[in-house]
Amino acid sequence: MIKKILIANRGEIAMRIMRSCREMGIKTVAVFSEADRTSKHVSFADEAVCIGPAPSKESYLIIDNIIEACKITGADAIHPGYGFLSENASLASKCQKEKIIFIGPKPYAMCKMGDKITARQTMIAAGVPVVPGTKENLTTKEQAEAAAKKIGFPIMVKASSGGGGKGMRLVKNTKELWDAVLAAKSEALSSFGDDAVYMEKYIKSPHHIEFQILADKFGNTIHLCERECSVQRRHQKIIEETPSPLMTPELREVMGLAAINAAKSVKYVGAGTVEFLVDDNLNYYFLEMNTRLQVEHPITEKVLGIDLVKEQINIANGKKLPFKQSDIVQRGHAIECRICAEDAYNDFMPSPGIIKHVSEPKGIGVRVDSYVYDGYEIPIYYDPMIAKLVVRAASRKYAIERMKRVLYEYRISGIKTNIGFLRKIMDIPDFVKGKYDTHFIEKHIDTLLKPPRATKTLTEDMAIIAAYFDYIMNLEENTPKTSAEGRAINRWKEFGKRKGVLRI
Amino acid sequence: MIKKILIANRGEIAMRIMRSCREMGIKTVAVFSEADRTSKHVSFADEAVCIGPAPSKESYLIIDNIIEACKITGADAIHPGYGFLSENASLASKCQKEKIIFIGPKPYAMCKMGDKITARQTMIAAGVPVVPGTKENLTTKEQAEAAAKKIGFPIMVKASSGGGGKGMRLVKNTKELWDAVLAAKSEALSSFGDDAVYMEKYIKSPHHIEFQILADKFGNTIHLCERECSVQRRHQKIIEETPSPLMTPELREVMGLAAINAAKSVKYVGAGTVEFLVDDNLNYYFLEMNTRLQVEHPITEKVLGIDLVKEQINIANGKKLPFKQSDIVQRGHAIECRICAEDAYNDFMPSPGIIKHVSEPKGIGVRVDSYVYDGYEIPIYYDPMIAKLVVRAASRKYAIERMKRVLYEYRISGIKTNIGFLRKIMDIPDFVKGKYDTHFIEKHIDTLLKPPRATKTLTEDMAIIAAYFDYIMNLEENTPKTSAEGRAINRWKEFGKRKGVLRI
Amino acid sequence: MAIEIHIGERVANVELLSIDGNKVQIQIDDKTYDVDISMIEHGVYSILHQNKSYNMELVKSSDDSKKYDVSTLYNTMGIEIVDVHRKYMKSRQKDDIDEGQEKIFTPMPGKVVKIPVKKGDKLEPGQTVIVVEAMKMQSEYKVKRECKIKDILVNEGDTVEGNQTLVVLE
Amino acid sequence: MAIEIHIGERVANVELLSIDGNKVQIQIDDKTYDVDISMIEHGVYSILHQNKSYNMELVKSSDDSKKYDVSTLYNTMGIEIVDVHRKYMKSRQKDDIDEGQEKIFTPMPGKVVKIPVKKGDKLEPGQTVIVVEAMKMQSEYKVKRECKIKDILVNEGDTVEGNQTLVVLE
Repeated sequence: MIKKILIANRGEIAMRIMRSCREMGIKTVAVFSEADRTSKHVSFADEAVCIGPAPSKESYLIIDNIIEACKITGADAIHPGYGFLSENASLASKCQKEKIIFIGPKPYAMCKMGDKITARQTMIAAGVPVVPGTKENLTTKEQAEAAAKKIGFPIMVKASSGGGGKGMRLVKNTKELWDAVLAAKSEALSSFGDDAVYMEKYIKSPHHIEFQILADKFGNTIHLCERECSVQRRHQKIIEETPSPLMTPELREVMGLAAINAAKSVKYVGAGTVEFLVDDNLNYYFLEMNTRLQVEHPITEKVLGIDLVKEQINIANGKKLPFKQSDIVQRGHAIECRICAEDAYNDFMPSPGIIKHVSEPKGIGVRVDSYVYDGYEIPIYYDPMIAKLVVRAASRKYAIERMKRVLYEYRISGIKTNIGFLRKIMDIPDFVKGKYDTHFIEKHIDTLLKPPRATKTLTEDMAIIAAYFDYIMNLEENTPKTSAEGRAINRWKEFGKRKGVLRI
Repeated sequence: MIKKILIANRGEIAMRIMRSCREMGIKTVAVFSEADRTSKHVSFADEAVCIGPAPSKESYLIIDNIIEACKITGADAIHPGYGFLSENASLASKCQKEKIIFIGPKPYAMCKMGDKITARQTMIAAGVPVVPGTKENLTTKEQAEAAAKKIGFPIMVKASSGGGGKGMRLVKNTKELWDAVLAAKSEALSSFGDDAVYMEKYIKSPHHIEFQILADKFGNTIHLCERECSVQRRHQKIIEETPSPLMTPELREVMGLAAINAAKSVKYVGAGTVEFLVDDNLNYYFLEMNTRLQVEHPITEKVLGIDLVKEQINIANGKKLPFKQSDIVQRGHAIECRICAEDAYNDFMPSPGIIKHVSEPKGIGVRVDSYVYDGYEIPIYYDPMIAKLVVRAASRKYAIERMKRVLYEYRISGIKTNIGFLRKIMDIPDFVKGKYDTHFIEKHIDTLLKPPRATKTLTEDMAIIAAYFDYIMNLEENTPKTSAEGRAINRWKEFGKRKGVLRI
Repeated sequence: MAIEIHIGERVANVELLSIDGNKVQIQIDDKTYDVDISMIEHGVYSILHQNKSYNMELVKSSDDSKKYDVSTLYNTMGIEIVDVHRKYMKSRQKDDIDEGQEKIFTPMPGKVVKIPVKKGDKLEPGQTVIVVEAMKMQSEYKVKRECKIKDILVNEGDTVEGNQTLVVLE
Repeated sequence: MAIEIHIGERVANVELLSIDGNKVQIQIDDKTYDVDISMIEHGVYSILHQNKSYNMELVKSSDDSKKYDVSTLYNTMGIEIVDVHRKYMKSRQKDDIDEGQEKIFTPMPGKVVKIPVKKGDKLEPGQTVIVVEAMKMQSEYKVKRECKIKDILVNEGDTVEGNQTLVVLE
């Protein structure tokens, strides 16, 4: 049985994993770069090891340093979270060699799913629908043109090792084809060190829908229903929900079965996610499988009442899945918003800096997974996502109302965030009706980036009054009273007292 | 349709009600006493009206001031929360007269349930089991002795208007009886202005189990399952859970039906709670009905995925219940702990004062309903409960593990709280096994009040190091850098810089 | 004490008329307000005006104690206090509006990943001067007009603060 | 700078040996510690010692800047810094231990609801002197020995602070 887990990650996901470990009575080890000494996951853990300088390439991505940290602390397992080394088969292999439990699938499954051409071939063999296209690396002009003709334009050229939109080209006719292939190859080579590209039919107005998978070591594989992830900006998800507004019980059953088959075809063990593209006619196509926990896993936890990290650890401990497929029934509706330190009005430029004050939403139906606190300085080296805001309510309508409420309740000052941008999405009729695909943000960007409506004079005047008083209070404060914690508590009250009025 | 609700309450319950109002697009009006100007419910509301001086009797309990505040702000409904005027039939009547919607039952139901003898009579007529005893006020010695003989000793003498243990006497034999009746009468008269007392059989090792009721204006009445509230200190609940460890599906069905009958017998409309005593042989007896929202309502919300305040408002708006009895199925297990500003080691003496720093638990499966913040001064005039900590997990075992985790994650400094006391309860084997009744705290008080184990020298040394550095840092800080918000951000970092070392 | 407060394009004259505990009478231009003002959390003020509840979160500019960002639930406003001292300074100040573009700076902290120009280079409009990376995202800074690199104040690999001048043009 | 730090009954001698950024070498009595110390949130220190992570939340006493309550996850310790100045003061201080009981005070703030005695009254052990209410709970304060009321410093209805002297005995 696992007694101590090293979390090879940082930020909110490190915190999230540690919370479940603590509930299970498992000790936790944090690793941190030199930029992360004051990061919350370091003080939250039972133990903490510094694994290198600030840049990820010199710390969080160095396998040897992670293994070394395990040895120093005697950790018997590694949880990789998402990002960083989470889909790195070498880490999984190294763990096998060092007799450390890697909480995730076997290297075999990671390799099969890590390369897109291999994954496509595997899925076709397993009878899982893929986007019509080629199974092999495109090497000659003739081969490419023949394939394109068979598929029909428009088509997408994609890098086999690709991700994040790199090495990808949309091609509308034969004339553009070979140049696009060459351009994609060159980009793929420089980005991933591999120039293999393949071709897929271009799906118009696609929905990005994924299925959560759980599989134990005894061959029991179930799906935990879908997540709708079509609200994307630059191929990055920003809002996810479950159930998908597009889903029908029949489609859920067949897609769920396809996801299970996909997982079984690579002897998958643990928690994983099978991503699909779904078109408006409810045709679905395998896109890729993420062999790790997803950022958006909490919406599944919310509607099923399951702790996925606990299940991952139980599976790693060799336990059987505690539920059957028939036990899995969604209840209510959940939505997640990713809160990022960025300036929506300035091309979504990241906005690192010092958080002056955070006030997080509370009360019924809300879950906040975050790692920032008053006075925390967000480092420039890592992802701009600082929190995940998740709500659940009895219906989709109630869930949207709740998300609006908690977005208004969320206050972060000192840095710019996308909270205002997310609030606006909740008001877009297409979103409210659940009629959206991956082009949603693009389609509504003008409305979303419209400057906030002019402030009323009355509100302006109230702002002026607040600033005026802050200013004169500071003037009157010749000797700032700094308390034990460096805070001047209730200064305004003090101010009232000095004026000879004692507030009770 | 209700457009603006005045919340005739303060603290966490005012916040909780406002959150649901905001989600429904309903404007909120806070009322506050002079001691509550800086209380969170005032700044959270859309509007706020001061209704008098600090003592409740001069503000929160004055019906005319509440009604006046409605008129000033144009509020068309009042939500009374719990405590204060929530079970005051006069407020409900006044509302009727003033054409303000009172979110709660009709005065008729409140009167019927408000007086214990009347409630007993009503229940007996409705066929709901009550504790064997008398239906009338005890007036003569002969009457009392005859009744006691019939019931059998030990018996309890109780005030008809009673509550909170006042006007209550345990009697073991005939010799003590009449003196006890007279003493109870005198106490009842001075406490409640009514000397009516009655007699009940004394139930040994009783469990306090209550059923949540919802009833719409069309006569649809359902129960939302039970809450187990036997962990009590001085007749006050401190931990509640659902499902009850004692409950069986069969018992749930018959008790639920009894609760529905109790509600129907007084033409109940809205959310209410029927409290029962249950003995070890699973005999159950009607205790009383609370004609309002309960403090512990969130555990029901957690296992059913329902927002009770929204349902209350929908019912007040004349909507039909959106679910049938058969839709009501508990999922998982929920526990609530009441966080109080009190000193467990000093006879639970209240500990008002200034909160220096609060850090609330986050992440999976936790809900915090609170109203305090850094720098907030808890007034001395009101209830010491400052927060409700609620968890849900897939099983009772997981829920207890989660509650332990979040109790350790909860940090409040500056005042004393019962958090440490609650943590210890989570380790008591009787609680872990679910084998407890209302004598639980009493039975384990020695273990619970045992001083915390001695700190290890190593931990002491770490504490010394922290204090040492705080001390020398303050010495070195000749010109404290106070930022805009009166905080000296990252002082330690500054300290590091002054020493010539730049942390990246 | 009447002072001038700038909010956006607007210039407001503000005068405190009376104060009684948290109850304050204040004049803004030709309007008189009776409000109840209280500091709740640090930097967060609660104002009650005709029973309406306003929350204002103030963040003082880190390099200018008379400039604030004031946020309501819906909006953020830039506010500047112009007291006698500030007025005097402003009147003395030369017009320092950036005629054309005289320097390149980054609005956000980050790391300099590339400087594809060197001191003395002549540049065309739209040419990239420097590339700065923060949080996995690279931003290219370009010149808007024909110009010459007068000075480069940073090196590749340097970590830079927000609003730091990186390159000076002429 | 070696100083004395009191924790419970224990007196520890503390000396800072070296400091390099957050890395600190410090001697407590005869033990030498190499730790990495950082202030995280205000008043919350994170200490790493041999990879173990310790969190210490400090609350300074409101009336004595050299006294702290230091809390770990499990426990709270009272700590006092005894520097040269404090040592001198301590040596001068007369023994002010309350021989018997010389005054009645309340550990918590509250409202005086009843004073059933008056100045000059002679009291028996266990007799109630004053009743204070806070948060719906009343507490009675009684005398422990036979004594006389020397002075009553508050009236019924007064609001009192924590640790305020209410009644003086003789």
